[in-house]
Amino acid sequence: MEFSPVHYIAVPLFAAFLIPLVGKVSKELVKLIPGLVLLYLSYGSIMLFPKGMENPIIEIIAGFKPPFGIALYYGATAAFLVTLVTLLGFVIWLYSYKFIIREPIEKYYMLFMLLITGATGIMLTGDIFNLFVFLEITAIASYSLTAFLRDKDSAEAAFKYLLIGSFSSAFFLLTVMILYTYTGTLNLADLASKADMIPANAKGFALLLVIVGMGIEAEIFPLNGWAPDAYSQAPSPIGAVFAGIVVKAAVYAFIRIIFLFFKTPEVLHFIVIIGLITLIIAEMAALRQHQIKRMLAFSSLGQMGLVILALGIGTTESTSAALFQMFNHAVIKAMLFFAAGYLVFHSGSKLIDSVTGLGYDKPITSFFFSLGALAIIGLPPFSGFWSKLNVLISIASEGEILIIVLILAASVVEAVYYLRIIGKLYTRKEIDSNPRRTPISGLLAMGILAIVIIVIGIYPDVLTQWLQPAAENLLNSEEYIQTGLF
Amino acid sequence: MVEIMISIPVIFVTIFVGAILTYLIKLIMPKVEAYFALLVSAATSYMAFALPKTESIYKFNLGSFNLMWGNNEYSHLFAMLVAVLGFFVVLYSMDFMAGKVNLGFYYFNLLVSIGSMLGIVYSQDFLSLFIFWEIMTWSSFMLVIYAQDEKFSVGIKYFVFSAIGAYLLLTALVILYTNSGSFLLEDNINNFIYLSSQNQILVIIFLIIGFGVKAAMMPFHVWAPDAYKAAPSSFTALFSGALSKMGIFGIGLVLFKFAIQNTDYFTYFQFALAWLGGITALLSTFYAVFQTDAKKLLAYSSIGQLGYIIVGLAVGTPLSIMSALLLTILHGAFKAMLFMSAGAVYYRTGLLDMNETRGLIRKMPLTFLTALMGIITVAGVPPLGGFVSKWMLYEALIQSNYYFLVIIIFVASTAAFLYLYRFIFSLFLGQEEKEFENVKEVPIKMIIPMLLLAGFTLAVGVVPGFVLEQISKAMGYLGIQTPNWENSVLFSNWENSSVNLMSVATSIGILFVLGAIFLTIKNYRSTRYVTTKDIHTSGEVPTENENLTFAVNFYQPFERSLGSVIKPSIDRIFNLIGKNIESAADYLRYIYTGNGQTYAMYVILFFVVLILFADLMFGFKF
Amino acid sequence: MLYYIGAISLILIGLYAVLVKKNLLKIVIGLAIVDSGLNLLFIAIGYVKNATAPIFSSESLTADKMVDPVPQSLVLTAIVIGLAVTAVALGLVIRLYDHHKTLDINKIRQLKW
Amino acid sequence: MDWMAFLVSGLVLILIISAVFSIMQKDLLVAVIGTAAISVVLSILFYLLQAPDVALTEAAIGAALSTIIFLIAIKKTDRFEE
Amino acid sequence: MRKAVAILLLGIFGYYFASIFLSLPFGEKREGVGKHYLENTISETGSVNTVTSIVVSYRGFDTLGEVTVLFLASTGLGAILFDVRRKKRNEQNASPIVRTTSTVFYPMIILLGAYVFVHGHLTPGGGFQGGAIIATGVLLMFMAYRKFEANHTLLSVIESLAGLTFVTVGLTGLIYGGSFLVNFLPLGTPNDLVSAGVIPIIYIAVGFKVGAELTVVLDDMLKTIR
Repeated sequence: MEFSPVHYIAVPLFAAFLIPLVGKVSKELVKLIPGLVLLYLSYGSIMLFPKGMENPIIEIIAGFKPPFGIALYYGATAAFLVTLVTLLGFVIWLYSYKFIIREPIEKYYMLFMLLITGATGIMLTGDIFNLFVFLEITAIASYSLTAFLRDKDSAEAAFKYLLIGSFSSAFFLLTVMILYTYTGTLNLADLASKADMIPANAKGFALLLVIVGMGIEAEIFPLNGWAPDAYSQAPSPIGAVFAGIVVKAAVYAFIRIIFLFFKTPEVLHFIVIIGLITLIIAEMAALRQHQIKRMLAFSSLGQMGLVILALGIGTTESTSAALFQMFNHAVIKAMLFFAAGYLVFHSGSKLIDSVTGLGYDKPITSFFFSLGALAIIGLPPFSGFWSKLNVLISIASEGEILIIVLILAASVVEAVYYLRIIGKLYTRKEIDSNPRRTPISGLLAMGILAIVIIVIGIYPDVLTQWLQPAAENLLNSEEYIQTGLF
Repeated sequence: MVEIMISIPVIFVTIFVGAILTYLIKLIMPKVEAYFALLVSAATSYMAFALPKTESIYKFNLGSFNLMWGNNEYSHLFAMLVAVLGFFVVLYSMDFMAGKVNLGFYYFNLLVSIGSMLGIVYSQDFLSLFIFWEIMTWSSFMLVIYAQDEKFSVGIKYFVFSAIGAYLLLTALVILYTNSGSFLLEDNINNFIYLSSQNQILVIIFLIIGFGVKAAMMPFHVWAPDAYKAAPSSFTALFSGALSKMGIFGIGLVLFKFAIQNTDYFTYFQFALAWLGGITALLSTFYAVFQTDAKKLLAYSSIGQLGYIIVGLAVGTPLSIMSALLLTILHGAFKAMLFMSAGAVYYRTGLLDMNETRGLIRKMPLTFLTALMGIITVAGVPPLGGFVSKWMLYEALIQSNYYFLVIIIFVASTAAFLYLYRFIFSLFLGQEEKEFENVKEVPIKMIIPMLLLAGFTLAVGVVPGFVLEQISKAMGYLGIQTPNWENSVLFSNWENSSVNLMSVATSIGILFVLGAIFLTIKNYRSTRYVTTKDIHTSGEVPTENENLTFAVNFYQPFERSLGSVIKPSIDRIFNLIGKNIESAADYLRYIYTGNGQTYAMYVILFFVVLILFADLMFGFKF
Repeated sequence: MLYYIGAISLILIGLYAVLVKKNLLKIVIGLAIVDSGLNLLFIAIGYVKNATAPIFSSESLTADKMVDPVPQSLVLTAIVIGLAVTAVALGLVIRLYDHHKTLDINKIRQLKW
Repeated sequence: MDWMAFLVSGLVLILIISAVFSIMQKDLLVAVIGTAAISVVLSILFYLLQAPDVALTEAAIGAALSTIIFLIAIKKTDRFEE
Repeated sequence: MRKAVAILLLGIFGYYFASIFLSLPFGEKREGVGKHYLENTISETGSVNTVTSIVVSYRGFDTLGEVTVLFLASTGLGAILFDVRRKKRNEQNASPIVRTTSTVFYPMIILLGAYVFVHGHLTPGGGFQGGAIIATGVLLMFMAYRKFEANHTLLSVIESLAGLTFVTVGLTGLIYGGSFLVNFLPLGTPNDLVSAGVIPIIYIAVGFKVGAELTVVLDDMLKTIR
């Protein structure tokens, strides 16, 4: 059986259904299965990736040609993101291996796996209602995982997430309704080719519904109230999944829909502005956080604002820069969540102040955190620098100097709160040496990410060669329609 | 064979890989890492010296950008400074840092910062310059926070200013890139005129501020005193001596490669920058006078000297530039000496507060000698190098009709005596104290760099030619015609006469020596050695170890008269801005009320606003 | 037309409950009502006058006299998803009550700012 | 107006009334009964709209199961809204 | 205050919302993929119930997702309520009337549910409806007998096996039919019980799965404290 895109969804689902059965036999096996699945998918990704980069692969489900059946669209952008997701998913699994020690472990791994499946499905699917279903899978898995820990705050965060997430799904369902009503189809490519059939006011309304509905998942400014709570209360590996995988999928779906149906200068301007506002407000809010993971959450919102901004510029350069930024954010923020997870675990408190002096007691974890912090601010020679530079150049070539200045002002704020933590980490303070150690699997996960950050930081061409086709694929709606419909 | 070996990539590999290895060696074999670091820095310094100045160009592509590294005369001048100081600082650190914790971290960052400074000067394109610039920033930041305990704002302040500077730099670079489509210096220089006039000005201002932050130019100097104080003294020597010079390097480049092309505004830039430099020099001198901490005092002094350099560059006549570059090199040497001697005192006594230290002259004579030569250089007294550069600067200023600036500079450099005297007095002179009885001279590995640097300043004073030669070549790269000079003779344009610096120096020097002899003879008679019981203290008999020479409130009258003018300082303004931003952030945070229902309301509110906007502005027709 | 009015009213009433009611269960009820409204709206859109259900239970029925089956199948999915979300929401409500001993959403805001 | 339209308008009226009732009612138990009524009415409406599949689903899931889990939730928490 | 703002916002929202949908002609035939489904359902899938053929065949992938959503709900609820539950119910049994009625109706309801999902491709109804009906039946027993315990192991095995069946059918289709979830069995005669290829298999699996999952959901919630 040759590897095809549907494996991304079928195999993890199979494994997820299998886990309860296996759980009756051995708990250790339960822990291993997700790793094996993700390893298989990573292997498959690497096999499939070059093909997807060249030509989009359309996989038909159930043997009915689109627009009648559902098809998966594995284009260059999806290839890029899905590969990122599976590889990152594997690293996150590695980290979870020793981190999640709380029962019900098998439920954790089922939910984790379904969460990744849902996110992958969002990226792959070529059908708008199927997209809705995958959004729901992702959302419900997220709610459950947010409330996974014992404390009351996690339940609160999950409820807020659910409340706002329900708005998102309701709005998105309404969008599907409007689009279906006027075009009579659900396939994205077919829809895009028939977009002119929709009357202007219905189309405008649908656009607003998409902006709000998907904007909730993509965490744009006034809609992201749930995000800091969910990120900070979920277990650390899940925080990494949210920042690295779920929001990427949401932003991809958001931008794909916007580019397919509503790509007009006004809309793009609006996206730039909303991205900028998100960036600035999130960074400002992060400045005064007292909890380390909550701060990371706000920083994540800011980074996604930057991504959305760059996507809104709408040129090939800016789009590839945005994809680069997505990649970096996924890797770096995952690393920060990993390191923060153990910092919180070692210090026994979520507060930033409590990490004081941990740099000497837990040097390796602190080192990884510092590395991540320097990378996410965009300091060379780490990977974050290149994406930020590319974003800035792409904005400058549009002549928007003011936006650059604002982005960089936000970056200064970002630098302040990250370096405040580094400063605290390496401040001398008498603390009792803590017998807890970061386990090997956690260090291995962080080490892999650190190597990625440094290698790409020193030699970005490893990655940049793939960005160009991915960006073109995202921008080129014509090609999407043609290939999507055969 | 050796010629092939020595190329810029090899230098970088040596130092950066060496830095990582040092860190690893520390983990495996403690105590060896210092020797290894010394070896790495020695190799690097040697290669930097031996690097051919023109042919060694290395081109490559990275992330779809063309980059280029290369050496030229201008780079070479700064590379020398970095290489020499870097080596000395590592040597000095071996004993100074011995026994401290986390030495792997220290040497790693030290070597990385040396490497990145070399990277900055060897960069022939803005991108790698910026990359090395940022590496330098974070590695030095790591060293600033290395020694701090429970005091956080120091490092943050340094980094915030660096970040502001760096991001202004980045903005400028990005604008330049979109204009020329390349990051190469050469392309950007050639294409600069195609930039719109408004953007030209923007770019120049951004670049100058960006570089100026590192050079502690007013009003962006406020990070410097704290950061210099917080860093270990060994690193402060490099920090003040070489790292801040990177800003000068950049400003020189910007002024004479870019700004000069904008003929309409160049004079304004010059004028503004010259005044900025002058004010920097004057104010920081006053601040320095009020410091009680030796390192802070030196930090302000450093800012002041950088002010002179900026003035020199800004005035832009060949003579002034030459003086500026000479001062750059000299300042690197003497400020490193001074910080090292302050560090030496700290090494032995654990004190840097000038109210507490005194009378170390007999205990630490060589350190005293270094410090003395350092302050003589700062003050610009012959026969040491400071005199030469000051002389040139005055002459250049007068020639360019900056009379008022001359007065300011003169006042500043006179006032410099005040704090320098205080520095040397409170550390080394005065009554010996019991608590310092066991203080010894510092180990040889710390003395050697100090004395070598002192020797260098002397050499510059006597035969400035060997430095001026390299400087004039560097000026050639900047496209500036060099003034006439011979080994120790400077041909002045001033009424076409030539000034033999040697003779001037000798005459002033003789004057000083005579004066000193006179004073000694005069005081010899009136000097009498007294016991402690001999002093009239209102009838009380002082105990033996009571201190009778006071360095507390050294310049109180002065402070009283000027303090009120200077106290509402720039520092406070920045603090105010920072506070306001933080409190704004605090208010902004309240958007996230924590009530899920409110968030739901935001969603609907946002939707309604959008819908109204869409209807009223566009009528749903996008 | 009446169906549309009914559906839109349900959606608005549900949203009102979500936005204004303090009780967590009321909010969940509101969400359920919104879902119901959406489902009704979608089915109503798919309706064709004088057509039959899309089941070929006898030979006399023809394809051109049937209502659109697509909204029905989508709504089928949506109802099930709605149930799943409601179940998770109620689970969370039970847990919140267990922790806070209250259902007032204004009192459950530990995470803020 | 034929009887069909009359029936539909009556049902829609019931729908709206029970929705308003269920969100206004302080006793959550009664409110849930209100939502069950909504589901039942919806189910009838679906049937009238020629969607027997959906009607069956709504009846089984909306009217029965969903109501039951609401009831369980109420039993586990507070019955009355403060 | 909040009320006024909410009413204002919802008023504006409702105005635009209504203006979009009320302008939509009601009961009008629209072009679209629905027509294709109606015309080809029997020839392509063998199911006379077009809704079923769409749900299971044309858009079978959605249904897989839907099943996953329910699976997630039961799993998620288990995770969310993991600490809250733990207490055995120790209340009294219901009245004898309820008990007797429940005992009588329980097998009938289960049977009804099974009928509904087995005939999913012929009549209205299918796996979801049938599963829900089964869960309702089990609930009846929960209410009647306080000691009635759902066998969790059995339920989760059913859940898993049913899910695995669904995915395995899909993967078999991928191997033999060239695409995931393809209908690789003969379609048979329309309106026969054994017809429509894999649709009954999938719907039976879905029925079992949904029944088991909803029972787990109910059980999880019932077992919590109080």
